[in-house]
Amino acid sequence: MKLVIDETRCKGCNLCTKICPYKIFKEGKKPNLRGIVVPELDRPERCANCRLQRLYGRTLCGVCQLTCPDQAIHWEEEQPYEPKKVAIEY
Amino acid sequence: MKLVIDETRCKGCNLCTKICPYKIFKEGKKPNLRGIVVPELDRPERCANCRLQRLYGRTLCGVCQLTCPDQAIHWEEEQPYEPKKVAIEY
Amino acid sequence: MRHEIRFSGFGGQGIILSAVILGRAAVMYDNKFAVQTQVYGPEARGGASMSALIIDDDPILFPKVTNPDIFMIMSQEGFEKYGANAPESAVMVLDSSLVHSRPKCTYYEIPATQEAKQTLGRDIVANIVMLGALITATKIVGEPALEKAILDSVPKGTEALNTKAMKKGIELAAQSGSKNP
Amino acid sequence: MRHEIRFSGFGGQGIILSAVILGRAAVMYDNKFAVQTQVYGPEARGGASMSALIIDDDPILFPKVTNPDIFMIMSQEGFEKYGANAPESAVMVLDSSLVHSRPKCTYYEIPATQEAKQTLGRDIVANIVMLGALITATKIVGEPALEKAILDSVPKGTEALNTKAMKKGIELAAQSGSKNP
Amino acid sequence: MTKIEFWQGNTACAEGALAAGCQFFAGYPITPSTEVAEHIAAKLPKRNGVFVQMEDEIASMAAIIGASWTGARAMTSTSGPGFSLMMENIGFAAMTETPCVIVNVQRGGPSTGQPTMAAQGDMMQCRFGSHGDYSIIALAPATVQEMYELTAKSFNLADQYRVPVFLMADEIVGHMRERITLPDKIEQVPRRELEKGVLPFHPNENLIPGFATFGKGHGVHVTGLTHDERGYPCTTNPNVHAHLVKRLVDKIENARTAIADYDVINPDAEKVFVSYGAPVRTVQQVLHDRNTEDIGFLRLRTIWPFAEDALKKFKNVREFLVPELNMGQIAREIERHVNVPVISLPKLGGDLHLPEELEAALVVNR
Amino acid sequence: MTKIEFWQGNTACAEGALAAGCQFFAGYPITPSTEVAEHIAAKLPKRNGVFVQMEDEIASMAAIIGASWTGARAMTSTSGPGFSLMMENIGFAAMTETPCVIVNVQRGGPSTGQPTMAAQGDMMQCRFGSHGDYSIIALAPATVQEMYELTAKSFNLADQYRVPVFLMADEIVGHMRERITLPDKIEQVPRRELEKGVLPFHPNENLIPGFATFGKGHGVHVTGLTHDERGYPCTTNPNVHAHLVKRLVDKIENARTAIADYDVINPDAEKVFVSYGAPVRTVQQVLHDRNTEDIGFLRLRTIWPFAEDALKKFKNVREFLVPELNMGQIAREIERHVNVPVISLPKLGGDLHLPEELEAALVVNR
Amino acid sequence: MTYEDWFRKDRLPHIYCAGCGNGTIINCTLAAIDQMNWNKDETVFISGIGCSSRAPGYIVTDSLHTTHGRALAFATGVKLANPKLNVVIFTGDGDLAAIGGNHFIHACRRNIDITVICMNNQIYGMTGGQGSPTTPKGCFSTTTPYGSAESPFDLCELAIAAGANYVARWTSYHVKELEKAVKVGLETPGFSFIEAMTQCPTNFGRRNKFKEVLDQVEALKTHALLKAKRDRMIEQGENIPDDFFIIGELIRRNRPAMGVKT
Amino acid sequence: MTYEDWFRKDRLPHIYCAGCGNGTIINCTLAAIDQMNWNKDETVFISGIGCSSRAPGYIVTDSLHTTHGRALAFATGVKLANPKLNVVIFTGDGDLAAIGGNHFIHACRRNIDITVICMNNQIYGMTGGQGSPTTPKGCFSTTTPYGSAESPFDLCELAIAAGANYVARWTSYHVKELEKAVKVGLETPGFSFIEAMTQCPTNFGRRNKFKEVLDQVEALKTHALLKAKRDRMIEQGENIPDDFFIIGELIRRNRPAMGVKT
Ligand SMILES: Cc1ncc(C[n+]2csc(CCOP(=O)(O)OP(=O)(O)O)c2C)c(N)n1
Ligand SMILES: Cc1ncc(C[n+]2csc(CCOP(=O)(O)OP(=O)(O)O)c2C)c(N)n1
Ligand code: SF4
Ligand code: SF4
Ligand code: SF4
Ligand code: SF4
Repeated sequence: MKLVIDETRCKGCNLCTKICPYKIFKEGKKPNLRGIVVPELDRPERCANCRLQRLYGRTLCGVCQLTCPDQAIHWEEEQPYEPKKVAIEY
Repeated sequence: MKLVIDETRCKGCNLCTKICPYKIFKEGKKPNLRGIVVPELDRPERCANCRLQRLYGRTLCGVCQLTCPDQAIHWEEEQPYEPKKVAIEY
Repeated sequence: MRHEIRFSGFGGQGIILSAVILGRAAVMYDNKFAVQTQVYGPEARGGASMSALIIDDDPILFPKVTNPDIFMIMSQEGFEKYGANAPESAVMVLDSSLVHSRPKCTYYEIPATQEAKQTLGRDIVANIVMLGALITATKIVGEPALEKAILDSVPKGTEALNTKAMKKGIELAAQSGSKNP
Repeated sequence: MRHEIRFSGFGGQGIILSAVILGRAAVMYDNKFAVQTQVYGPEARGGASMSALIIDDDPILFPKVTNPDIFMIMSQEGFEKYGANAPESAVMVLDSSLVHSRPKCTYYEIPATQEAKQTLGRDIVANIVMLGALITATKIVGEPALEKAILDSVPKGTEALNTKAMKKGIELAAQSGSKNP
Repeated sequence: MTKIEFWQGNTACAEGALAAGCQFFAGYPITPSTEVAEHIAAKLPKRNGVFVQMEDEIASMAAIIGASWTGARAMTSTSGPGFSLMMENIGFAAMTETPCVIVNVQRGGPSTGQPTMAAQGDMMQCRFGSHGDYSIIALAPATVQEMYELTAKSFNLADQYRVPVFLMADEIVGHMRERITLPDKIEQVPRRELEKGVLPFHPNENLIPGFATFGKGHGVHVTGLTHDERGYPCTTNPNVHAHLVKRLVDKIENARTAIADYDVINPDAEKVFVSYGAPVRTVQQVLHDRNTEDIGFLRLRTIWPFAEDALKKFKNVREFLVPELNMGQIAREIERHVNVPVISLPKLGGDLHLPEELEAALVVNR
Repeated sequence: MTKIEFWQGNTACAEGALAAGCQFFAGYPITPSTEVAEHIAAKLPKRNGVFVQMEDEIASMAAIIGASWTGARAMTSTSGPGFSLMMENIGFAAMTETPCVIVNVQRGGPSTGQPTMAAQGDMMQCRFGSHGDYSIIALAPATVQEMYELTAKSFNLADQYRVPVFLMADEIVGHMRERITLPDKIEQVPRRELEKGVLPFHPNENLIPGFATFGKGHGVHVTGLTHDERGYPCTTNPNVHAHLVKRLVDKIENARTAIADYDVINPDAEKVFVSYGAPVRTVQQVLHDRNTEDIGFLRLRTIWPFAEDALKKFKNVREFLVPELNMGQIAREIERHVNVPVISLPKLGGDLHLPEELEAALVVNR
Repeated sequence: MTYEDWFRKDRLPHIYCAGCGNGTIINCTLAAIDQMNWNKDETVFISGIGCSSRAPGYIVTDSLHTTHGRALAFATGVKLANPKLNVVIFTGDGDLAAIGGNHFIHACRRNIDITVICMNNQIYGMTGGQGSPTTPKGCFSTTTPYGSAESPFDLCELAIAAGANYVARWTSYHVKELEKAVKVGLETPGFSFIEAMTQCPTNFGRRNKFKEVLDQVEALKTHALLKAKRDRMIEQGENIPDDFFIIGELIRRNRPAMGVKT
Repeated sequence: MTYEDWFRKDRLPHIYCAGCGNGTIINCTLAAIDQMNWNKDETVFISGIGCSSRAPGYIVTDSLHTTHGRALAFATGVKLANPKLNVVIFTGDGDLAAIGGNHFIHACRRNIDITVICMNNQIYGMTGGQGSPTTPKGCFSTTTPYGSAESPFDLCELAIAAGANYVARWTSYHVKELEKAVKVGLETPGFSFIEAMTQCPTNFGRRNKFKEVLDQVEALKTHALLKAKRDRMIEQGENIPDDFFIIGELIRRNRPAMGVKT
């Protein structure tokens, strides 16, 4: 699973940067073509859902996705599938 | 003070017959010209207000007057004024 | 022939129902045409209630009663408001137990309320007594038609009482006969 | 002479305020006539915002801008939606820090947002920089009139900053001069 | 086998609705229309339909629109004050092309006015009472028989044209009881369901889109905002708006002739009455009493769209006389279409014009 | 000393109200009228007036009527959907002869339609939108200057005629900013207070009763029911009703000429534009650009009562051209009064007619 | 002076049916008002539409008989425009809680300084007996011919939740208590709501097995449960029958109010 | 299937401002609905007018975007005419509680089997920031330029007093809790009301000292007081600050309901 921000939807509100428990979203720096500063992902492999969705067969955490008011965050399948090896940070 | 029913207003609902604590109002028997059966007064001298209004300088009891939905009950001055001599019935 | 009938009395006497029953009798059982109208409104509360009925052999065009030729009057106030001006050519059936005045036209004195209370035990059927008298006095609908219409309209269980009331009215009208002023 | 001016950019840049200030300058301090209009509605959210201004020496009859001859453009989307079709005879002042395209008409490249942020420390005054440039490029209102209108319209305490921004715009326009496609 | 009844107009209205397959009624009591609701409240539950008394007339109008989108034939009934409250949602029904039937048993206005007396004072309101441009259909019954028939017809028109249809009765017709002959069966012309693959607001050649019933998988978005053929809001494009509103008006106005329901009597006359609702009865009486063919009569059952062609059937007309229980509302409309004098014969206060009054108007030389 | 400002139309409206002594404003936000309320919300409290945002438009209309009976000059502002909701209480104001001012900044309808785009689709509604027969006064501003002046004038008319007065603006005039010259002072023509001993609904020779302000000892009963001159309900007497309603209508319609406010330009022309509100500006442009006297122009500021006499000033007219931001609502009214063709030039969708479009209409030969 | 002086005597008798409780409630209200030493010229009665709403027409002061359900919105205009006026509203359950429900809760929320007397007869009287939002479940009316299936409002609960400063409920039987409650309502700054349960013999009683007026008054009396007693019953885990209603002062508080005379 | 499948993707991005919480609340609602195994063809979203009320337009099912304040009246028609349909309403504080207040309390009273999600941003967003009946005292808006002087409604209290079966309040910060509350609401027969406090950076935040979206979300979080905690505080006589609001499930009961699927 791979965390992605859909640049055609994101409006740069930065809510994701606040609510992700792993602090994966960082404020972006440069406006894109639509004039929007999309957040950047900081080591998205740490995301619980990326790592464990396959394992549990359901969406885990998902707070960023639920919170993103613009339906800009989701996960894509990765081929080939590789269980992530990053330890959870406390 | 004299208790009177204004026949031009009374609609014969008989509420007064129910609520007077002294049971002064009795259901009437004959329709008047407007086709209404106005209650009759049974020894109205027993009425607390008739007896005591002058003494206390304010309306006493007055439940029949307040209750009468048709503003048909009131007290008239009597000349000469005579304090009533009927004892309260328990 | 167009007949215009005016009904009046006080609330609770079934003045409107009387008109409806008579209209129903004409339409459903005598194959005539009829239009029934009445006075509505809070102002109609308390005071005299009024209903009107037109019966005709042909379809009725103008639906309002303007020159009634038949009156059924059940209270003094009703008489004063709706019956006092009855033309001489009219016929009036009045409840003599409640109406003190008398009209300038032919009239029938029917002590309907009194009879209803005393003979039939329920003053509520006074209007049915009046209807019986009315058809006797005017032949505006036939007795079988009226009877069926009454039975259609009254509460279950009161059929016998109402039929009796109607018959009583027929009888009273026949007995008393018409009066002229 | 009737001049029609179109302003465009994105929400938050003060596009509408720019038009209002310029109109105010013309009316209140240059004794001209002006009509300002704009695009409203939720559809205006997010996308390009637009405002229009007519300035004339005589009373303005038809109040809508149909053939703008002056453009002030502050975003690429604004350029595409509202500036790309500018006729060759027009004059456009564009924020070169945000608009990548260039029109077919005479234009002035003003790096307003960049200058506002870097030189003046507040990108919010980029539109005032642009206004300064605009009057330099077009002489549509006088500098004193514009300055007064700006001072009427900006929050207390920011007067100096805004005057500086206007002057900066005048300076930038004078420096860069007009370009032709 | 037909059946004779002696019914009140409001009863006939309710029965006409039931005969037409009305499955949903939402209303709020108001004199002189209340008997319609009361009758339906007693009957509809027994036929698996829904009667609901709403908190007000705004909600009643809303509820029948909601019900209509589930595919139900839906109706409300009211009178002046309630009708005024319905105006915003009537506009919504027009904009969203929601079939529904609104009965207005007219009483004396303005305001609370004369609750128990007859009037025809809402004839312009039913056409123009909501904001913006739109068109509707309005019928006016003159007999108890027509209370039944035109109510039933209203449902068919509503479904066919996807438009709110008004039965503009009056207290006289609503409250009087008279003889009525019930037909065996009322023909029901159902709505045309949207075909798969067609956009939900894409009209057919009659300018009417198929109906995307809720629950049938259309996934339709219905909005009172200006919308494109997908049903999506599109509120700043002038063309989309102009196109939509023009279609809403044209689908009704172009069908003027198909919708028109009227009688032309004595078309060669020079003096012609035009009338609808209760005053029809007086005109009929006058014509009957005269027993000649010198007076013409245009008896309207459809009021809106206005049957302007019908006026032209009176080739020799020198004046139109228009008795109405209002200050001359439909007379205004007639004035638009003709070049002869239009004599408004208003009557306010609840009484019907007397035959004598119309006779008198006929002898005036103008 | 006059003062120049560069104001938005809605601001000018609010300032016009304040200048006219408006002491009470109740409203509910709605695009494109909201700025009127917002401006008044900021200003009125500082002048000891009352601004209250009500729960809806029905309540807003109710509140200004209530306030008016305490003697206050009272106003509300709204747009289409809110206007539709006000209809019942507008009828109450008409029936009770309550002075009040209602601003409608018109947007595209029907229904929610185009909230941010201009229209003139409520012109018939403001005349006929409530049930029953009544009359009102409606003005239409074409400039920001007129937003100010006609708002102020509305208060005087409301007080003088005891009637709801409508300022029928449109989104273009409401939202644009333009130069405006403020007069030193706005003349206020106050209501005529009821004299002691006169019945509260007994009219003077102009058919207008004195106003029995609450709190001044008149002990007046005000009701939307049909009432006699004492103000007491009297709902089943046809004469009382007919008399009252006729007076309500006549007091306005008889004053048609006094109320009328219009300009007649080039009265000898054969082709004549009739226009009000924003489209006036296009007509002005066309006339200005042609710079000839061959085209006439009737520029209306008063819409209702309709200034039918003004049409007669064009002696040589062969056709009237009526550009409106609706499907031809006032064109309908003109058709009633003239025997020459009335060419409706409707424009829907929010854009103003372009000068070219009107030019094109002029060259068509009919 | 007595409360009888507040009646517009030329309009009596009023239009109410024989035995209708509305007249009783007007008496109690005027009796309370008469104790307030209010100037008649500075007192305004306002109402909507319904039998109950006809009350202001029988009172000598300025009065405003408005549109159905809107009395409180009109009253808001009157009171805010001239806080010197004492404003009292008569309304019915249909007027207040069906069509007028929104103005009711908003007037409570604003806590505007007026007093509202609701004559709750649990039916639409004026239009001939349709169900109202306070018609008890199972009761008959012309629009609930099979018994009302909807749950009724508790108007006092609603007023409290919406923010009214004073809320009390009595009946047309409890004339003295009602008079007193109205008086406290008049005295309390902010929104005061007094619900008076009352009989409509014509339209409620007749359809719901109350043959005589007296029967319905008796039922009001026997189904009324004093708040204090209710609280005691709850404490003791006793069961309160469904068809009982609570009477007494239900709240009295001091939230910020609008339109208070200064 | 995930809740994303419920979006009408051709209409995204939606018209909401950057940082507007409405999008979050739609996510939570659809996530709850996605767990209900509802057929899309049998689900209808209904709304009135406002930013919040635009939500149904972004969802693939049948949807009805009605007139301002009237969503619940329309919904009553839909649900009673066809109880098989699952009916969910999106509304705003202005839509529901200002103009729509009457339909709100009546839908609660009837306890009609629908679920209402109110996006309470304490302001009129769509029209540019006027005060609403939930604007807290003292807060600024374009129509309360000197700070709101009126007291706000507690919408949940109102819903409870009016008769709703299920009432809960959360915020746009509490996404998981909100999702769960909506789910319980959907499952509960009768009227379910879920109030979601949310940020309107454009019109509320900007005027009330919230410079950034994040500040307003933070404020929602810090002013939200769990019901259980509130109860504890009351028990211990602790003072609950005026500007706090209660979150959690506020009622869940089983009054008779209307329009329940059979
Ligand atoms: C807008 C509107 N709808 C309906 C009516 C009809 N109407 C008059 S009174 C009334 C009900 C009154 O009930 P309630 O308030 O309980 O008063 P009551 O007559 O029982 O005292 C209704 C529905 C109306 N006048 N106006
Ligand atoms: C009858 C009517 N009145 C007013 C409006 C204008 N209007 C549109 S949305 C809105 C307020 C919406 O506020 P809220 O429900 O809180 O939604 P938000 O936009 O804040 O999400 C108003 C007043 C309208 N559309 N219709
Ligand atoms: S929450 Fe969504 S819209 Fe906001 S910045 Fe993050 S990805 Fe973009
Ligand atoms: S209570 Fe009044 S109206 Fe009723 S019977 Fe007694 S006196 Fe008559
Ligand atoms: S109908 Fe009922 S409420 Fe109305 S006056 Fe008669 S008894 Fe009273
Ligand atoms: S105005 Fe407020 S509620 Fe509306 S979309 Fe913007 S942030 Fe959201």
